[in-house]
Amino acid sequence: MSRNHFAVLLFALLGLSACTGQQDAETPGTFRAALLTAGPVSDAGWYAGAYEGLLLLRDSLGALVSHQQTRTPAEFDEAFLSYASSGYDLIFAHGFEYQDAAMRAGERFPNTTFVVSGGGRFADNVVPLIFELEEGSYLAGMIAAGMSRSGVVGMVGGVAIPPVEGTFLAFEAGARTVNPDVQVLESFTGSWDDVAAAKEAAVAQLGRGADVLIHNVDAASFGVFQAVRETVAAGGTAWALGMNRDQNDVAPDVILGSAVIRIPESFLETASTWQTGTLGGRPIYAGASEDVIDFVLNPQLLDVVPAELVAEMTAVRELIRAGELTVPRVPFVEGEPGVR
Amino acid sequence: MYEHGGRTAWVVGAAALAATAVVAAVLLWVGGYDPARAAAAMWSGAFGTRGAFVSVTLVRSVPFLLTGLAVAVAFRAGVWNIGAEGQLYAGAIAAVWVGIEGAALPAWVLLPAVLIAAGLAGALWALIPALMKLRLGVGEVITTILMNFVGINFAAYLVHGPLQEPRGVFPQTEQIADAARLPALVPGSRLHVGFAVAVAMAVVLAAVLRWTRWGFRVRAVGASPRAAWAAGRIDAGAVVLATFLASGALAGLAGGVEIAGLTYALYEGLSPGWGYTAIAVALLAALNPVAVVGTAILFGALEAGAGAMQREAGIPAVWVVAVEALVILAVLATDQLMRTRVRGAQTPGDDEGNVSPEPARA
Amino acid sequence: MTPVLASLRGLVRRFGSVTALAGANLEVFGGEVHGVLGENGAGKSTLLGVLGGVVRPEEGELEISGQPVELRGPRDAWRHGVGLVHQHFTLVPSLTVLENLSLGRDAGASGFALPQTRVRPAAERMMARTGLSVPLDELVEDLGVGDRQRVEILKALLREPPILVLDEPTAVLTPAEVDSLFDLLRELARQGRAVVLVAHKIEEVLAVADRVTVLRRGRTVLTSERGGVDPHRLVRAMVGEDAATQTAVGLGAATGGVVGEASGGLLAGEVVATLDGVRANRASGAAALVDVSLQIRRGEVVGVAGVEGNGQRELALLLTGRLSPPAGVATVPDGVGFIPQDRTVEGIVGEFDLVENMALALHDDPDAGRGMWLDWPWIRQEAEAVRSRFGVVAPDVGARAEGLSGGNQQRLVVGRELRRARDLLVAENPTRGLDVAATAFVHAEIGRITSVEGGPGVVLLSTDLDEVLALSTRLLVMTGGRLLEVPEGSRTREGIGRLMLGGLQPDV
Amino acid sequence: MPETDLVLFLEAAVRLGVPLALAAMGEAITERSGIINIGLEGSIIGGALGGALGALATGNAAAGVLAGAGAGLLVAMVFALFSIGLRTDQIITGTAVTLGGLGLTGAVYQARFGATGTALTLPTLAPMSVPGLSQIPWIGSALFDQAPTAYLSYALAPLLWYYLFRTAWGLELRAVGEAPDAAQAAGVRVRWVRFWATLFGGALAGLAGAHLALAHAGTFAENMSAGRGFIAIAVVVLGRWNPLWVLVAALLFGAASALQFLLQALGLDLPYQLFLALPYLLTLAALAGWVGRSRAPAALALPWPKER
Repeated sequence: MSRNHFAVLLFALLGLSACTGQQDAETPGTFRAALLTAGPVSDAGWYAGAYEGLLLLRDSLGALVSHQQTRTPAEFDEAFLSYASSGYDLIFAHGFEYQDAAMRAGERFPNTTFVVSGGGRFADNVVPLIFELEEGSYLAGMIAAGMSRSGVVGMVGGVAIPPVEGTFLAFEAGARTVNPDVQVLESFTGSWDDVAAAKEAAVAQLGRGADVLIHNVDAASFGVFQAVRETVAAGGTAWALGMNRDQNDVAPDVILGSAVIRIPESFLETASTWQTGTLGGRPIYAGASEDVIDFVLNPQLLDVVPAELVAEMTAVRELIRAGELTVPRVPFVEGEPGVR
Repeated sequence: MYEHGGRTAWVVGAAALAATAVVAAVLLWVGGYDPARAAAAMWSGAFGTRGAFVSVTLVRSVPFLLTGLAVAVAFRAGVWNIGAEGQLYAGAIAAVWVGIEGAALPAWVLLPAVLIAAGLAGALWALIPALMKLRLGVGEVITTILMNFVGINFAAYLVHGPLQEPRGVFPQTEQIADAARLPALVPGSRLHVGFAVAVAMAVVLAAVLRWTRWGFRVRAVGASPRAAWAAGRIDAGAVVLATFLASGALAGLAGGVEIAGLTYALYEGLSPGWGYTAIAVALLAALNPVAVVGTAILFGALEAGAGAMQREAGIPAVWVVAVEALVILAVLATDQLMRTRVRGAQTPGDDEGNVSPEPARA
Repeated sequence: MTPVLASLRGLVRRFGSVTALAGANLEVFGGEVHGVLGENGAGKSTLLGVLGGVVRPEEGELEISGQPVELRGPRDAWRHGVGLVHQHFTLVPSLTVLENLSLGRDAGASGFALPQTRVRPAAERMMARTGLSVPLDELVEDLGVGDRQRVEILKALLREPPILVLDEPTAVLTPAEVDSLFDLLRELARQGRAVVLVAHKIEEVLAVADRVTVLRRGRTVLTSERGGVDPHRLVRAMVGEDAATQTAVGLGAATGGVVGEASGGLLAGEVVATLDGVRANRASGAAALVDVSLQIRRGEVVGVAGVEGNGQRELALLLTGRLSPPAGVATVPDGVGFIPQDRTVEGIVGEFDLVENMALALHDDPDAGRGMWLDWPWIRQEAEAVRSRFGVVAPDVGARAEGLSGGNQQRLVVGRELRRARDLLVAENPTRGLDVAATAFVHAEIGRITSVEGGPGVVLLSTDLDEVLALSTRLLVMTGGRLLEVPEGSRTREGIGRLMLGGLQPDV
Repeated sequence: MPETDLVLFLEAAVRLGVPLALAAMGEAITERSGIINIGLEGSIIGGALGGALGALATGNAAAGVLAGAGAGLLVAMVFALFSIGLRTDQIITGTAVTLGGLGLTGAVYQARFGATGTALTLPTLAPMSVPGLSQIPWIGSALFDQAPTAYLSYALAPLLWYYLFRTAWGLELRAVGEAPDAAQAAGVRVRWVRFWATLFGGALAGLAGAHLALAHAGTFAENMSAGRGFIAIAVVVLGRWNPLWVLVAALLFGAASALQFLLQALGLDLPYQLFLALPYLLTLAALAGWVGRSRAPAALALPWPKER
């Protein structure tokens, strides 16, 4: 019986490969870059930014690029191995979860460089790329507290991973600079794509009096905006804030502004550094000073935000850019203060 | 048990597969991708090189194999354990806990302890639906599915809470001790001893089912609970309980082997649903443990090929998933058509043309 | 002459290597009851299946009311006016009797109507008219075999089909019910309908049929007016001229006579099983056995007669140790053989081969292996022994049991259980559905084991009065969950029948 | 709990329960015919995408809902053709259909809106307030100030109950699921009944998906069905294959989900993963408590006819 199933399998694969074509001939000297994501790149958010970065490497640096979406931790090693052993030079692993596997792969493939977004460990060829989105969400917190009439603001997250917890921590800190008594609600839905759950989490917070909501639920963020929109439609007052990318045009009627990561530009910068041979041995911090992180106000709603609040926020942004203000974040990179 | 064979069966099978290949190719072509490159990538990723086969296909087959065995043994006894996924998580949790806490122990103690703990935890996870079935009469199909969700969320809770790595930042556990890791089976490859363990389990299970009194009782209860009770004086409850626990242990072992052989730490989303795919693995193998080895490798190859389709042919994950679904449907249809043709020619019924009823499944 | 309502000519149908029909013919007139006789495997049920749309013939023609038709399913058959009462039950166990009676009736035409409200009065009228009484609101799964058979017959009668086909309807009915069913069939015939009746018992067929058709090996070998045949001619037609003399012994049982003398004169041996003040309940909680006491000794055949569902089942389960009594004491031996009444469900595992079915009885036998391991070669020998000694017709012991004919399945079960019955054999309707030769064989085996020194005691629970009368050394009647001893003077069909009527309602 | 919190909680419970109710009532009908459609998730996500595309194309949310039902039906048809037509194993077929549904919707979405996706704004079905009833204290707004799809689910429960238990068609359906051979012998077209029951279940699952996209979220995202197909299958059991109880069970499930959001918003610092497990634990407890010995249709998941 098993023999026959094997035969079925062989049949299937032979059938598929009957009209096999050849792979692209390798152009010698071409630089190869790969991207690993743990979620779909069609999320119009965190992973989409990385994919755009990969395409930017292709278009700007002429890199040969490839992408794989992994589904389980067991695939991490396999993907690294496959890419590294087929000659990829630079592998972007877009998520902290890749770090252990990247360290193992780094040891095995010294000629390949591994960049782990949000990673916490590093080696000569393993580089954590730390997006300091906290700086953007700190500014978002200021706007939130300034715009809140109720003194209650809310945060809706997908899964409580360090990048999310960090942005929420900074959001709360930013809010307190404007209103020390502000009350901050926090909910997690356990999912990055369950829009309905994100909406219900937002509705529950709105019901508790929150009137400005920020999210970090990636593809499900629309649920938060929808909840705010419905509140407004029902005669209430509420605002939302975008995260990860400039979401101001997603719901231009309710989004005051967005905390933005310019992932593509950051990838390009990292790749350029790699080409100069100076990448490695230390983490890369990509924040406001590197112009990777920003907070972008929604031009369509500029008139509803008090000018003083905008001015205050802009001033703090300049301080952060200048490195004169350190935004609180969850430290997680080896060697950082507070990390064992 | 059924038999394949005959020329018609092959013609039917080839036709079904050809049709699927055409459908898949057209789909990819409509989507703007090169079907030939996709097929080539799929082949090379699964079988193209020794490295691909050993380090990817076989490695991927291990969780399918162990969970497939778990499902096969349960289904053989008429226990519809859809809960391999949750039991796998339970095993992974136990394995990682023992693997970290037992760091002081030598490998020859720690490694078996890790695997045994995983098996026990899986069995324990299965005990709840087993008792609900036997004591309260609640069908196991639904309780095991529910236990899956509980297990997945419980693992998520643990990696955010009690078992989180010492820095308390990343939602994952600490890595298990070196002594708790499964060594490589083929030097220089990623294939770990877990594969050998899994194959050994398949052989043991096949032998138990065929040659032991307990295995016979399992088969009898699964084939006809009424006859097992009336003619065999078999205590179906005891058989169901033991089989349920054995099934849970195998699924738990799958989680333990995944931790000790590959990931070395527990993460959220450790399994992409192996426990569900395992049902397909087991049923395609007609619940025969030795055949499960083959179907598990088939699914391993499918997954390996799917990864390569993304990497080498630039086909997005969503397309790859759709093609995977098509391949499963094709294999299913082929398998079914072969059985039908062959059986159709031999169907005896009784001499009155009547066919005896089959025991209910759910 | 009355019109030909159905005509089947030259039918051929094979199931794998088995040829069920090899050119069978049947012609049925309006206004007649037509009996169909044949050995097990002669093709009776297949022939009826063709008429009922269940079986599609490979060759041959089928005409109904003079029109050639092709029946693609039971639905087509109903549409052409053929109502088939199956031999195996085609009821939905989890539905009520009324729902089963309503099923498929007027299907589609009035889908959103409340069918039950219209069917109930019709069902009640039909019950009154036929004397077949069933509880309309109980679930079929809670009914005994007899009630289920009544539901099957009612289901077909309710649709008042021009052609009514009944496949062995009488096996589980009481004598009185058989009589009233036959009265009804004759009345239906008088109305111009055609009734086709399959039975094993020649006397039954002769009692009701106007004409008789005999099948042998898939062929029609005889069709005759009732007046033109006698039982011996029919038997010869059924089994073939050569075999007729050999099975003459079986004829007695088949025609209701008594085979030889029951071995009642033998001294019964030691007590092997004792029930003392035993009670038992059904799954529903109703009392099934009320204060039953019984002793069984080696060498005796204790016959238990009674209408289905009066506690026989529970008695059998108690005696075989498959049920422990909630009250009272049951002492039963280890070496118990059990011939359950529904062999396809309880006696064998269809998808197992003969060896594995043998192992069903032997898997916990110390001889069948060492420690946890099973000794398959030894079990295979045992299976071979049963196959050859009991004449189980199968290609080899590796054949799946579901491929055997009913009679051969029963031989397998009987052979296996006789081997196991060192102390006690409990048999529930062991010959139900068996043909003449197989019945004779089972009867002979029961007689053989009880006449051997140190042989087991036998408890024979049967609804077939002739069988109990013929075989028992001690005769009991089970009614309303109680066991009644049959006095010596009442050992007749009528006497037992009176005792059986003593308590038809076991649920108190 | 203050009154507003309770009202908000009940509203959320109904909103979260309605898609489950729609999908589970359809699956209850499918399962009553003896077919277990694990591919329900595929129908839901198909309905969500179909609904989104339909609404975008017509600019009309109601037309989108119809398109969603149609898409769910199409996905179920694939399942039916394989499992009923070819008699393939229902569990594997359903698994493959779920995979294929999730994959193909993603592929179509990316083909239509670009590889990196877009935050899609869809025309939505506005809640309709039922005059009078929505003024009932506590439960009024929760039950009677909802999207039209919610009222559809309230209406379907008694209708389907009547169909199942009071009509000849329903009797046939149940007979087919319990004993297909017996049903066939009584003249019922078993495969026909099963085919339509499966398509009906798919259409309702598609409605559930369309509800998610058009009445709840106002957008489409890949995988937005988020396992609701599997939960719906659990709801069917919890509701004992009876549409009325299925509706109640779905609302209870919705309540259990709503509870976690309420408790989080109340600021209770409990691990949210445990809240996520709450609906499943409650269902387990309910099964242990009262569903107990209720039985699945006897022929569920068995290919028919057994031999061919």
